This record gives sequence, C-alpha cells and structure tokens, in this order.
Amino acid sequence: MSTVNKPRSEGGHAFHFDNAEHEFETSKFGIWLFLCTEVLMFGGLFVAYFLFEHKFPETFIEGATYLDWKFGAVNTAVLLLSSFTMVLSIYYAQNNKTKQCVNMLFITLGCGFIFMGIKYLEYMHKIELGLLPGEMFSFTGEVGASNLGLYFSTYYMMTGLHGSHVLVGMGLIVWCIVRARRGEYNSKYFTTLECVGLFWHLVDLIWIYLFPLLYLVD
Amino acid sequence: MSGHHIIPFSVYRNVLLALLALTILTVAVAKPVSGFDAGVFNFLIAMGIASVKAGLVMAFFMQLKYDNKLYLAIIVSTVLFLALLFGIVMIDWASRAPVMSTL
Amino acid sequence: MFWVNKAHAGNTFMPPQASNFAESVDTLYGFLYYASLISCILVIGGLIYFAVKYKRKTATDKTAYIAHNALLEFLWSFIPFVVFLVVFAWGWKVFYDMRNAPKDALEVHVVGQKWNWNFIYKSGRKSGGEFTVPVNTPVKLIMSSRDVLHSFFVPSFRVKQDVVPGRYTSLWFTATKEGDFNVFCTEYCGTGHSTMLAKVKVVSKAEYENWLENDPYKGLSLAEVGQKVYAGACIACHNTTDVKKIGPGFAGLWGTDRKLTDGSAVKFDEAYVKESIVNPNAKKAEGYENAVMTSFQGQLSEDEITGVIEYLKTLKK
Amino acid sequence: MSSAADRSKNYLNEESGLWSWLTTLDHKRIGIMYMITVMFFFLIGGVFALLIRAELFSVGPTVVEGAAQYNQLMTFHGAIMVFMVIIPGIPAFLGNFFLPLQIGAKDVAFPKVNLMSWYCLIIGAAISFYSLFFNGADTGWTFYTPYSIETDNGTILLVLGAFVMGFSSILTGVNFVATTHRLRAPGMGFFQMPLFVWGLYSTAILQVVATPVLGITLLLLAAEKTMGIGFFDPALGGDPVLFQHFFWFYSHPAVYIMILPAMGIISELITTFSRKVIFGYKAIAFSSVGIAAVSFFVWGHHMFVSGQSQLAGVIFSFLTMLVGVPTAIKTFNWVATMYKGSIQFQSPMLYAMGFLFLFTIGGVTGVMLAVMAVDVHFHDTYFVVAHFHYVMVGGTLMAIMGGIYYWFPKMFGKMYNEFMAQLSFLFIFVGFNVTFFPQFILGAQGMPRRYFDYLPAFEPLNRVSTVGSWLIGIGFLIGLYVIVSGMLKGKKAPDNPWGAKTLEWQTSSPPPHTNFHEQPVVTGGPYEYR
Repeated sequence: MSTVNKPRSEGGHAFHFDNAEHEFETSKFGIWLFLCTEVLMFGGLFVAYFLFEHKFPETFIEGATYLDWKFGAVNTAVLLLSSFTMVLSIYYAQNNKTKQCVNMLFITLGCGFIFMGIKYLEYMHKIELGLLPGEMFSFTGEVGASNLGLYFSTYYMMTGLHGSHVLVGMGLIVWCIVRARRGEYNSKYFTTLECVGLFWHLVDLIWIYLFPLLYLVD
Repeated sequence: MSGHHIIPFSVYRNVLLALLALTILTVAVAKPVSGFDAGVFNFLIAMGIASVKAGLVMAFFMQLKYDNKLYLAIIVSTVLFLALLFGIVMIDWASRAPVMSTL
Repeated sequence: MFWVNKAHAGNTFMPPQASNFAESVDTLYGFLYYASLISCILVIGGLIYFAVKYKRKTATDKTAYIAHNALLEFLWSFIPFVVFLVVFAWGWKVFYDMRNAPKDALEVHVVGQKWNWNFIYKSGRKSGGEFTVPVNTPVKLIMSSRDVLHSFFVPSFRVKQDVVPGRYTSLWFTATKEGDFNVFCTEYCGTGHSTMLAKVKVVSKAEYENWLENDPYKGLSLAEVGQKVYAGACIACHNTTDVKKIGPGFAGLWGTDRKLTDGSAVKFDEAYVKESIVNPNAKKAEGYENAVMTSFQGQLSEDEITGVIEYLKTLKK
Repeated sequence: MSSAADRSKNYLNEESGLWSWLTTLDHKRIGIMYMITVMFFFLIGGVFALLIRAELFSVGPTVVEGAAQYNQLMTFHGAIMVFMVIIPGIPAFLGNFFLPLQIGAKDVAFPKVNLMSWYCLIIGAAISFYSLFFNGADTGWTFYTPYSIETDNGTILLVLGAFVMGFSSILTGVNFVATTHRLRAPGMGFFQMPLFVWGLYSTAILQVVATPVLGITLLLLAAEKTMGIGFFDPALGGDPVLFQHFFWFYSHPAVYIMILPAMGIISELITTFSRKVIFGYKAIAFSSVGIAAVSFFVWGHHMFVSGQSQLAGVIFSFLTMLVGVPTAIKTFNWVATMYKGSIQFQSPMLYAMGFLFLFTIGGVTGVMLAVMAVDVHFHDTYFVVAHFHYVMVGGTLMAIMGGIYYWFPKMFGKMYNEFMAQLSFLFIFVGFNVTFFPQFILGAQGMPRRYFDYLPAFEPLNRVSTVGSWLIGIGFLIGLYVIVSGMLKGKKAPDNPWGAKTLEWQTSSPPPHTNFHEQPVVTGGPYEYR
C-alpha cells in the first residue's frame, strides 16, 4: 500500500487499483466504452443520413453542390494533421520530453481553431444564402430537387454535433496543456493524455466519413 | 507493459502521409470534382477509401493494432448494431405497401 | 379449435364478435389464454407447492446440492420455443388476412383530425362522428390524418390501424352483425384524445343503399348545408334573429367584437365560431356565464361546421 | 490491518456532514444518495399515479382539472417512473452499493464518474421538473412525433432533461462494465460471479449501447421543435414512424435495463432463502447476456399497427418470440432452485415469490402481445398498461423492495421490523393485483390507454382498480416507515444475518470505506450451500 500516496506521475495509483498499470488499462477500457457511445450517437445521424439519401438521391446530390469541397478537403487535412500531432505529444511524453509534448499539444489546439474557423466561414456563407435546415430553408435561387431543406438538416445536425465535439476536444486539450506544462506527463504516467487523444482521434474518424458523405455526394 | 507500447516516430509519419494521400485520392475520384464516374461503385469507392483511412487511424493513432483486442470487438459490435438499426428501418421503408387515395 | 372458441365467450373477456376477423383472433387468443393459464399454474403452483413442502424446519437444515439437469433444462427451453413458434406463425397468418383486403372491397375514406373522425364515400356522401356500412360486405378504410398520429380501433371488429399524417394507411373488415359499434382513437393525440370517438353503424345492404341515396346535403351550397344543420342542432338554443334564447341570437353577430366573461374581447369570426362549436365553454360571451352548451365535437363533420359558419354570415340584423 | 479498532469505522461514520456526502467518491455513499433520490422521485410519481387512478374512479371529470391536466399527470408519471425511478433504481442504487462488494473490489472503476452520474440525474431531473413552469408537458413519456413537435409547452425541457439523465445512465453503464471486467477479486472468474453481477453487467452493456441512440433521438426532437429540421415531419420529407424506430431502438432495450438486474436480485434472494445452490447457474448467466443481445432486435413489436411494413412486423414478431425463451428458462430455474431447499419466509423471500407470481403473469401476457394478430386488438389498450405494470412494478419494483430488505442489514448495519415489512408486502401484493388485474379485462374489452374519460360500461372495473391503488399506496407508506425506522432505531445487525455465501456478507456490517478488511480471495462458485 506504499504507493497509494505517491503522485501518479511517479508511478502512484488510486487505492482501488492493484498498480499503475492496472489503473491505466482500466481507464483506457472506460474511454473505449465511452467512444463506443459516441459512435452510436453519431451513428443515429448516419443512419438517418443513409435513409434519407436513399429516399431522395437527387436532393442529396443537389444539396452537395451548395457545399465547397475545397473547404471540406482542407478541413480533412487539418484534422488529420492534428491527430498526428496528438499522437506525437503522447510519443514525447512517453520519452519524457515535456517541452516537445506541450508544443505538439499547442499545434493540435491550433488545428482545432483552424478547423472551427473554416467551419464558421462555411456556416456564415450558407446562412447568408438562406441554405438553412428544414422549414427555415429560404434559399431564393433556382432549386431543382424537392425537400432540399432536409439535406441541410442532415448537414447542420451532423457538422454541428461534430463541431461541438471539436470544441469539447479543444477544451480537453487546453486542460492537457496545463497539466503537461506542470510536468505531470512522463513515461510513468500519461493516462489522461492518452484518453483525450483517443477522443480527439474519434472526432477525426467521424470527419473522415462526413467529408465524402456530405461534400462529395453523387 | 503492453499498454505503454512506444511506436517509432517514423510509423506515425508514414501513416500521416498515407492518410493525406488517401484524402487526395478521395477528392480525385469524386464525380462532382473530377467527373470520374464508376456508376454504382462511386459510393462504394468513397466509403472504401474512408474506411481504409479510418482503419489506419484506429490501428496506429489509436493503437488498436498493439492493444487489447477487446477494444476492437467493442467498436465492431457497435457498428454492427448501427447496421441493424439501418437495415431494419430500410426493410420497413422498402417494403411498405403504398396505399393510394381513390377519391 | 372449436372448444377454445366456444369457451372464450364467457371467460376471456373479449367484446362481442362482429366481424370476419373476430372469430379467428379470438380462437388464437383463446389458445394463448389457456396455454398461459397452464404455464401460470405450472410455475405458480410449483412455487407454492415447493414453498409449503420445503419450508425451513430447523436452523441447520441440509439441502440437496442440485446444480443443474441437462434434460430438464433442455425440455423447458425447447417446449416454450416450439409453442412460441406455433403462435408466431398462427398470429402471422391471421395478421396477413387482416392486412390484405379483397380487391372488390367497398372503399370508405377516413380522415382523422384533432379530435374527430370524418368519413367520405366515393359517391361524395360525407359523414362525421359515425359512418354506415353494409353487413356481410368487405369494407376497406383508406385513412389519413390532418394533423398528428391517430389510431382507428373498433374493438368488436378486432381491427386497429394508426393514421399517419403525410400518407395513407388502410384496414379492412367484413361486418357480420348489424348494430352500432364503438370506434376509439387509440394513439394519444392530445387533450381531446379520450373524446375522439365515433360509431360504425352496420345495416342491411338495402338500408345502406337507401342511406347512400338519401344524402341530405346533395346538391346544396355550403350555406344551405349550414341552414339544415342549424335546424337540427342549434335551433333549440339559438335564434336566427338577434333575440336571446338560451344562447345569443345570431343575426348581425358576424364580424363584431364579442366581450367575454373574463373581460377580454374576441372577434366573432370563423375561428371563434368553430371553437365555440367544438369547445363551447372555453370563451363564453358576457351575459352567458351560466349558459351551458354541449360540444358538437364529433357530432358535426368539418363540412357541416363550415356550412354553419357560411350560414351565420348570411344572417343580418 | 484488521484490528478491532478498524471495525468501529465504517463508510457511514468515516466522515460526516452534508458536504462530505455531496462530494463523496465512495460507491456505497453514492448508492445511498441514489436510494434517497429514487425514493423521493418514486413518491412524486406514486402520488401522480394515485391522482390518475382517482380521476378514473368515475365517468366524467372528478378530481383532476380537465383532460389537459390529466395528460400532464400521465406524462410525468411515466417519465418520472421510467427515467428517474426504475432505470436508476437497481443499477445505480443497489448495483452501485453491491457490485464492488460482490466482486471483492474496493470501489467502482471510476469513482469520480460515478459521482458525476448522480449529478447528471439530479440536473436532468431538475430540468424536467422546470418544464412545469412552462405548462409542463403532455406528450406521454414516449414523445411521439408529430404531436410532441406541435404541442406548445415545456415539452422541450422534459426532452432535454431526459437527455441529461441519459448521460447519467451511460456513465453508470461504462463504469460497471469496466468494473466487472477489471476489478474482480483474485480467483473470481466470470463464472464465479454472483448472478446479480451478471444481471448488472448485461444491463450495463445495454446502457452503454442503447442510451446514446436515445440521446441523438431526443436531440433530433429538440432540433425539430426549435428549428423544424423535418426528419420526422412528412411535409418536409421526413417520416413520423422513423421517430418510433429510433425511440424504441433505445426504449425496448431500456425495458431490459429495468428487468435484468431485477432478475439478478431474485437469483440472490431465492438461493439465500432456500439455502441451496442455484439451479442452472450458467443457463441463468448466459440468458442474461442472451436477453441483452436479442433485446436489440425486437423494438418493432411496439409498432405492429404504427404503419410500419408487414414484413418488418413479421421479423419483429419472430425475434420477440426468441426473447421469450431465455426468460422462460430463468423462471423455471428459479422455481427449480426451491426444490428440496430449506425455505425461510423472510420478507425478501416474500418479495422474490411475489416477483415470480407477478412476473409470470406479466411474461405470458407479453407473449400474447408479441403475437401480431392478437396485438392488433390489444395494442394501446389497458391490456398493455396492465402487462407492463405487471413486469415493471410486479417485476422490477418487487425486486427493488426485496433487495432493499435483503441488503438492509449490510447497508445500515441494522435490522428492520420484520412484521411491518411483511404487512407492507401483503398490502402491496394484494393491492397490486386488485389494481392491475382488472385492467387486463378492461383492455380486452377495448378500453384505450391514456384516456381521461371512458364509456360508462368500463366504470365498475375502473372502480376496483382505483381501490386497489389505495392499497398499494398504504403498502408503500408502511414500507417507507419500515425503512426509515430501521435506519434510525433498528437493532444492530450481524455481519451475515441470512447465512448467505456471496462476498458482500464476508465483510462487516456496515462495510468499511475500503469495503474489506482483507483482500478476499475466491476459490469457488458464489452459491456453494453444501
């Protein structure tokens, strides 16, 4: 029981675990279960997307033409890069390089800001044009397919829920930066960093699917 | 310490490059962008590439390749449950006998 | 399965059988009822028997160490499984018949709305709150909703189907008994859900033809329909002049502002008249605090109400 | 470290003051907080139920001010009982307290998450009740579209409240799955786990997998109400029936979230009070997991007449039959466990037998409802109301009561008044049958549910039902007295008053903060009565 009072960064662990490794593995298991719930939550939207896409193919093809794939592609690259820097921050923590770890986290956070900035530009553009969800749809241009509002409902719901996860992820990364700067992460302890990383990768994963589904429909 | 597996930097770098390359590929084969048309396979190709990308992220960035296979089972069964939801609702929608007004 | 069906009437609490499905549903239900009774007796009887027989006698009773028994466990998994499959297939068969109407069925359109049922026949005949069908003739209902989900349920016919906005749903039956039968709305639809009732009148074929022919509103304008409705429903309490009877006289009221009992004012227009017919006591006019009017919801069809409104417009002082 | 001095310290007196409770990370204290919360909500929901029954005593308006108010009562009774009482009832209260104890762990895997889950429930409940200031909600707990979109009141708050309470459920589920996998005592394999743990484990999987879908469904509904996104609106290309698919994809497994842990408790009670090894341990354990898995495939049996296609209905009806099999296995195994046992009629055992009695009736009527042609007649009538009350109250609530009395000595270190507890059982059991059995008949005769008023022909049976509800009310009041008086002035309880074999009885009553004085080591199955 001597390890109970040691801080985690020196290999300590909570009283109800056998050792630090036990705690690390359990935390990771918990985070994976939580990720599973996130996948299911987004999954509901994906299911709705596939159902409506199947019901109104023309609507979705036309809807996608109002989106600029270049924004989507850049955002994809930005998120992939941020995932890369995220794993690097863990990599540096594992190698006891606190400074590089913090730097990588800052880059990840920056990528988050870029992503949200681009998202903001896209949203503003669409709101100006009246490309709004469902019954708020007020686009005045030429419209071919029916129920175009439904496409934008799926667009806003999916990107909106995703965007809110990016924001939550950014908040968590800020928390990690604070802890990393205090030198809490090293080869003995990086559990929270790892868990936040897993969450951030999931956000990336979802975008990997959203990009072709929303921007490149045919 | 299985959970503390340290993956070499070069692996991460290569995965990132592969992911970026696949992103470019996705765009390149998308009909609205390049006009490339494989008919019914367009959708499958797009989803296929996305799944390869997702697989890379999960295997290396999320370390599934090195980790407890239980996590993989969790994610796979999750996706199966979603497929079930989609599948049965699709069966319902596709097999509803339409009733028409006769007035 | 004659015995089951015979036995049902007194013991299984179902309403009278008045359609072609009633007997097959009740036979299946009867089977389930007795199968359930037997399994309940087995389980609950076993429970009570063991409880009495193996009651603890001393504080140190020894008990048998029986961890499992493969044969028994197989039997009580397999037998229920077989029974379940049988009732599933049986239920499917009856359900299949319920969902596949004969081609030559008489078609009646049903429109559900908060909180009444309206019926429209191909001849143009309309009725609200009740509808008439000939006995021993397949009838197919083609149903739609103007607002939210409703569900059309005739207990004596053993049929039920949700009415869904934005599309048509259908059900069919052949009434086998003459008489009046209750229709309920069984999908929760708001405040008036429990008053969303109707009646189905099953009559002989000759009577049905006769009823269909004698459409009281045939060839009439809306205002004339309203006048007829007025003569039947409103005349007891309302004058066509501006003289007060139990309720206010109608002449000259249209378009005026009415003072209400709570001091506010409301315009005497389509919305107010309609509300006052459907929910008369919600906004009572000043001076009529103690007058009580019964709602005509379900009694009057949508068109009859519109007719009344048109008729009121014509009543000048 | 197991000196006599240690034994005077337990989780109750380790720290004191309200603040020490509100910030506690001890799973036992969190369990007790859940107990108080759930009992409080149960009282509110119960009063609403009594009001509903009082209104239905006679034809025409009686105690309630019109149909609108009745519909609010009906909605809140349902929402409170489902989201705030029965779902957290067993896992978050009894499960929280006894899952770690039964597997020989010192706490759940994530104590902070555990506390957060309690706060999610409180915040969610607060949001739900806040809707009462905006004319409440009148959609029924099922929130069916398009009515829930059109109705203009606090419905959206109730929806958001349910969303937040969903997080509570998810977090508990994640916690329990991780705890069961990682924190078992040395020597305890999966097949040495008590069956209550198996029940909780299956439930936790359901909570993790099903609840997120409810989350997204409720979010979509909220978006539909505020922005009109049109997923469920036919005018915009959506489909109202799609909402039902989404809703029941969660809410059918939710039914098993409510009943599976109850089945676990019953397994514990029957073995202990028959002083006999459980019959068919593996069959019961696997059937828990089996029920959990198959429960995801059957949601459409709530929708046979909803306008879903015939083919979908057939698939759902068939799969529903498959769920019946493991349930039947469990019931038979429990009865078989009593064979050649040494049965003691303490109040927990009475509740277990009450459970078997009522759950069997609830079960066989469930099979009737799964048969399509018969369900067409029974759907949305009082038959369904009676059926699910037999399962949820006759099943789950009976198990909760039995569980409370069974573990009362362990939780508080005191004994309750056995005579009063048996009296309470008598009132509840008799009252329950008087209340709900007539509803089967009413339903068969065609009385639809959620009716503020009914035809005069239905009056006599409704009167019987209402009188029964008073008996239940008296029974629960006595039960409340038994619990409170036992907590305050009960006789001191021994560590293992029932002679049970599972691990929680091997530690002192009440247990110390770290649960065990020495790390327990498991060498055999959980019910070795030889």
